[in-house]
Amino acid sequence: MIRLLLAVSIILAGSPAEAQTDTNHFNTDSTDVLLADSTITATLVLQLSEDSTRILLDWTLGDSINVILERAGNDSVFATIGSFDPTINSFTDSGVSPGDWYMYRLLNGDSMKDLGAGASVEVPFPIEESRFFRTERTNALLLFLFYAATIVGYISIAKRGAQLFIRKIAGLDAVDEAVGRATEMGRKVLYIPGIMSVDNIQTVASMSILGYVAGKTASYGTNLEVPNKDPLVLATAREVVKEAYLKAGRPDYYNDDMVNYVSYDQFAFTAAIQGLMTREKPATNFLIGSFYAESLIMAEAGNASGAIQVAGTAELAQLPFFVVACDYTLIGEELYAASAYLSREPLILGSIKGQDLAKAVLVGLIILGVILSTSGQQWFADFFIQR
Amino acid sequence: MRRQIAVLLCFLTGFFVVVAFFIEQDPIPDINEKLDELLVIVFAFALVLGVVSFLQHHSKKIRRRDKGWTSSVISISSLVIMALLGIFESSIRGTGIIGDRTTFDWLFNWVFTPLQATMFSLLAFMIASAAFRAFRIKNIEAAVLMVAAIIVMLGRVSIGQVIFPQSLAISEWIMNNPNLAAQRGILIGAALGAASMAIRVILGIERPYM
Amino acid sequence: MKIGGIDKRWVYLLVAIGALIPIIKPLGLPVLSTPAVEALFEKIESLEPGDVIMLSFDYGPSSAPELDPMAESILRHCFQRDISVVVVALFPLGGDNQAKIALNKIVPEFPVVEGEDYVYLGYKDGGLAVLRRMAEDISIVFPQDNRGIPLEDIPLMQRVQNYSDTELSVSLATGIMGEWWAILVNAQFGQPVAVGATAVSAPKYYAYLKAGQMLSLLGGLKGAAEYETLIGEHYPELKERSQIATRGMDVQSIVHLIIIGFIILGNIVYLISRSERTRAGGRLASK
Amino acid sequence: MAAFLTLAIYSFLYKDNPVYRFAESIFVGISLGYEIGLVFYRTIWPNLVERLIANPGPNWYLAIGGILGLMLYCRYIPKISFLGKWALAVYIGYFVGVELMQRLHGDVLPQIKDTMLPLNGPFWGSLQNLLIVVGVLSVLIYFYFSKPHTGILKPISKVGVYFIMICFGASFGYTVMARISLLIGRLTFLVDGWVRPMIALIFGSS
Repeated sequence: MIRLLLAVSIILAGSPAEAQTDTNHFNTDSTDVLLADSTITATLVLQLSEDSTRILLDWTLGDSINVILERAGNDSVFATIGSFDPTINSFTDSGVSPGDWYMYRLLNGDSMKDLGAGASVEVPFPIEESRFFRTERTNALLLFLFYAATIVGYISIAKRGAQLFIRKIAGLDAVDEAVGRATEMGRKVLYIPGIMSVDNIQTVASMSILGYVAGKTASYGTNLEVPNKDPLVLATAREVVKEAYLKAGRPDYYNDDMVNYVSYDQFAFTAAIQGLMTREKPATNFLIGSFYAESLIMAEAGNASGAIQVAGTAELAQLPFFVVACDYTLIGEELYAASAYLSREPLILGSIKGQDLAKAVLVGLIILGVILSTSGQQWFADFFIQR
Repeated sequence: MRRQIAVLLCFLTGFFVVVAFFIEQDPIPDINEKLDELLVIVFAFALVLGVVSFLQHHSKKIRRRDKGWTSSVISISSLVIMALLGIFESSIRGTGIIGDRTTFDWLFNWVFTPLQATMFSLLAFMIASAAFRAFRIKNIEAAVLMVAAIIVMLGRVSIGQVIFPQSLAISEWIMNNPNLAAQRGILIGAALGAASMAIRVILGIERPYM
Repeated sequence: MKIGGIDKRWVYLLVAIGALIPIIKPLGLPVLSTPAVEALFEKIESLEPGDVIMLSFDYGPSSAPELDPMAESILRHCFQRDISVVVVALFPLGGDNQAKIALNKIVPEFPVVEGEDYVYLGYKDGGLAVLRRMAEDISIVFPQDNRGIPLEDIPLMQRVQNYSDTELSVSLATGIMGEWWAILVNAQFGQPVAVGATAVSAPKYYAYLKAGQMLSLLGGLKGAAEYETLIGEHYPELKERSQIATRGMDVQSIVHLIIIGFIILGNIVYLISRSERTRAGGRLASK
Repeated sequence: MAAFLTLAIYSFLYKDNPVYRFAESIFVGISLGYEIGLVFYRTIWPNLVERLIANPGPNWYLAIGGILGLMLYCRYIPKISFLGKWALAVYIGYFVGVELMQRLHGDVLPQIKDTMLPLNGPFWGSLQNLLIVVGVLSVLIYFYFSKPHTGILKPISKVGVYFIMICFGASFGYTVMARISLLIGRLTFLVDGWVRPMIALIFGSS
């Protein structure tokens, strides 16, 4: 990250040609690291070879002295890479690797004082002409193929009518009960699909759950309101709710205003929801999707208004707040399994089964990795992160 | 038929992105980039849907003289004022820097920003009432939750270190060990769940767009 | 609205009072200073009157509550000891404004003259490239100061050409900018660098402090409060004014204690009501 | 004005009231109005209109974005309302694909790698590593859906629950400080920017 920014800022600073080389002369009389020698002027010029495999260094000195060339890498720790007598004034460093950042400086070879000449460069990745496959993503490809295969495999098993078990998830058992409660009390059900757009997969999962909840409110004839922060979620939620009402045979109960728009600002949205929960006192609040700081404000307002609250998110930082302020909370993976659990659709259940199998294999891989790391075999773990 | 086309479109774009993740050969990265750019525009168009819904929602309340309809009048008028100022007067058109010259800037600096900050700061109160209500030793799990919270809270402030000198060290240890492990576990699980969800959507088993 | 027999508005009220009291009148709860902060204080103590330091505003309004108090304390410390300050701003989203706010507040407190005791060079875009150029010649980056006066006409800048003419650089930074000072200005040019960081980024910076690439690290409100305490101990005449972070830490301590107190109280109420219910022969409460 | 709005929001803590409702309504309207200008001048204008006018040749593809955007409006016309679903299908399909690979490549692989910790170092360090490994595995097993949590799974997932509870408690406690900082910011604004000047005004400046 640091290096990336470095590269960017160097490029910002000048033309691409300048971006590759950079020279500095400076004199310092107070340094922590080394005493500086300001009596001799020195300049160091750095040039990157065209194929980005070597760095060519040239220096000029105001006096005939021996010099020591030092290099530092990404860790900024300098180490000597050569010492030279006054007849030599250049050096080619071929031990550089692409993507790394290098700094060079010259020291007076006799007094070991810093001559105040330094230069640095980030070695770019060589541009390969026709690279088809990103080999560094082999691990991701293997994981993807394996994962997709187990899921698709179990889906086809499910298609053939195998009975699939799914364990109890408390938050999801509560959905029917919560909608039923609203019906009895004659109050509305509030469904808040988070604050992120449909480009966030938590929102997509939330749309699935909304479809189920809307189906319930349609068949019970309960009021449903879905206020939105994101306009694309508004569009999506309308399709989902409308479809659910259609399927439940109650298209007459649906109107566009059930799914309405509040504001694009996170806290304006929060202020409106807080007010709505307090004034209209919905019997049931669903807070399902991607939430940030507003999670606790909304959940507390809902709690104060006496609603049953079912929350669900995969945002780690917000989970504690939902857990303390809501009656039921879907934690991370449970959010994504909800559509399977609620719909009991065999195909979706199949994918959950496949997911679990993959998880078991990953647990095995972690244990294997721990054993191998313990016995000094780091290559196995390293395979999981490649650059 | 229309439905199948929607499912097909979803499958094609989703599958394309997965392929594009691995392939560096043109024109795939190029198409991917262009898709990304043009979808930003789709997003911008959606805002009109939001504004229309907003106006409908509030004008309905005003028409029916619903409870609190005056609030709807205020909402609509402040929307119109800010939108007009934003389009004709605003600094976001030019430099993009909110200054202190125009009415738009004034509304931004003295109405919008303080409202945001104040709403955000309500959390300090909410966190106190939530802690007070929820942290009850109902069972061992709840007790574990509470003890972890109290230790970490003590570890964060200087007076906590006066009351309980080890709190800083213990809270750092909690953050870096059991907390890290659980976060990692939740993260891996959630990532797998998300990926499985994504596969279902791409395959058309779940269709959250209809 | 009621929790365990107590209206939760009492909780709100106590939190509000707990936060307001220290803001109105600081309590001066103990703030123990740490070596990481003492290092900067002692460095400035060790300078001679007339020495120059550079102070860079590398943050915006969102980090202001944590970093403003540091800026104010450091400026006070320098002005008190007749140390000259070259102020720059490198953060694009509001660095300029923060620098002006701090200078407008602190300068009137001391008999200092702009251009002689301090100078504000304004904001410059370009991040690392700017840091690099200033090692050669500050006037390449900032040809004139914030008032539009060319640097060669400013007495203070006649003494300062680049880092080597200053004794220390202090960066009050948000995000990555503090790292830039460490890996570039310190590592490459050998300039002593101290960094004031937000509480969020401070842990990341400890590695630089350990490696010696940062002379000192002030982390968040606590770091600022430590610096204020050090100033208050050495210069009692400044103590009254240097209280912003200290009272912030007072608020933190008090409100944390209030919350913990409420948790304990809540449990006592809960346990009593549960034992009463058990005695009455009821089922163990479960919800 | 800012002080009044700040107090208006805080008044909600006592109870819902017309002043809060007023602040809420203004907030909602202004924020959405601001967004309209922002989206127009930051997205529609520079990313679509300007680029199409200036250089339609290489930028033709941006028009597809515009067309997909317009398709969203088709839902107002019953006959072609299905076109809106098509636009959403493309949008969701794309980002679901992005998330799929991001989660697998960016979350699963590195987190798994980081959990493969050696257990043969110094005693204390190894013990901490073991704790992390046990924590990650037990939490993963807690999320196992397709088997009832009986037999060996029961105690393991129970351990997972304890880890999750420590995590939630610690994260909660850790966040308190940041939230109070926000409150300090607002109260300092009120006291220093408003209350103190008022007192000075009334009782004469000191």
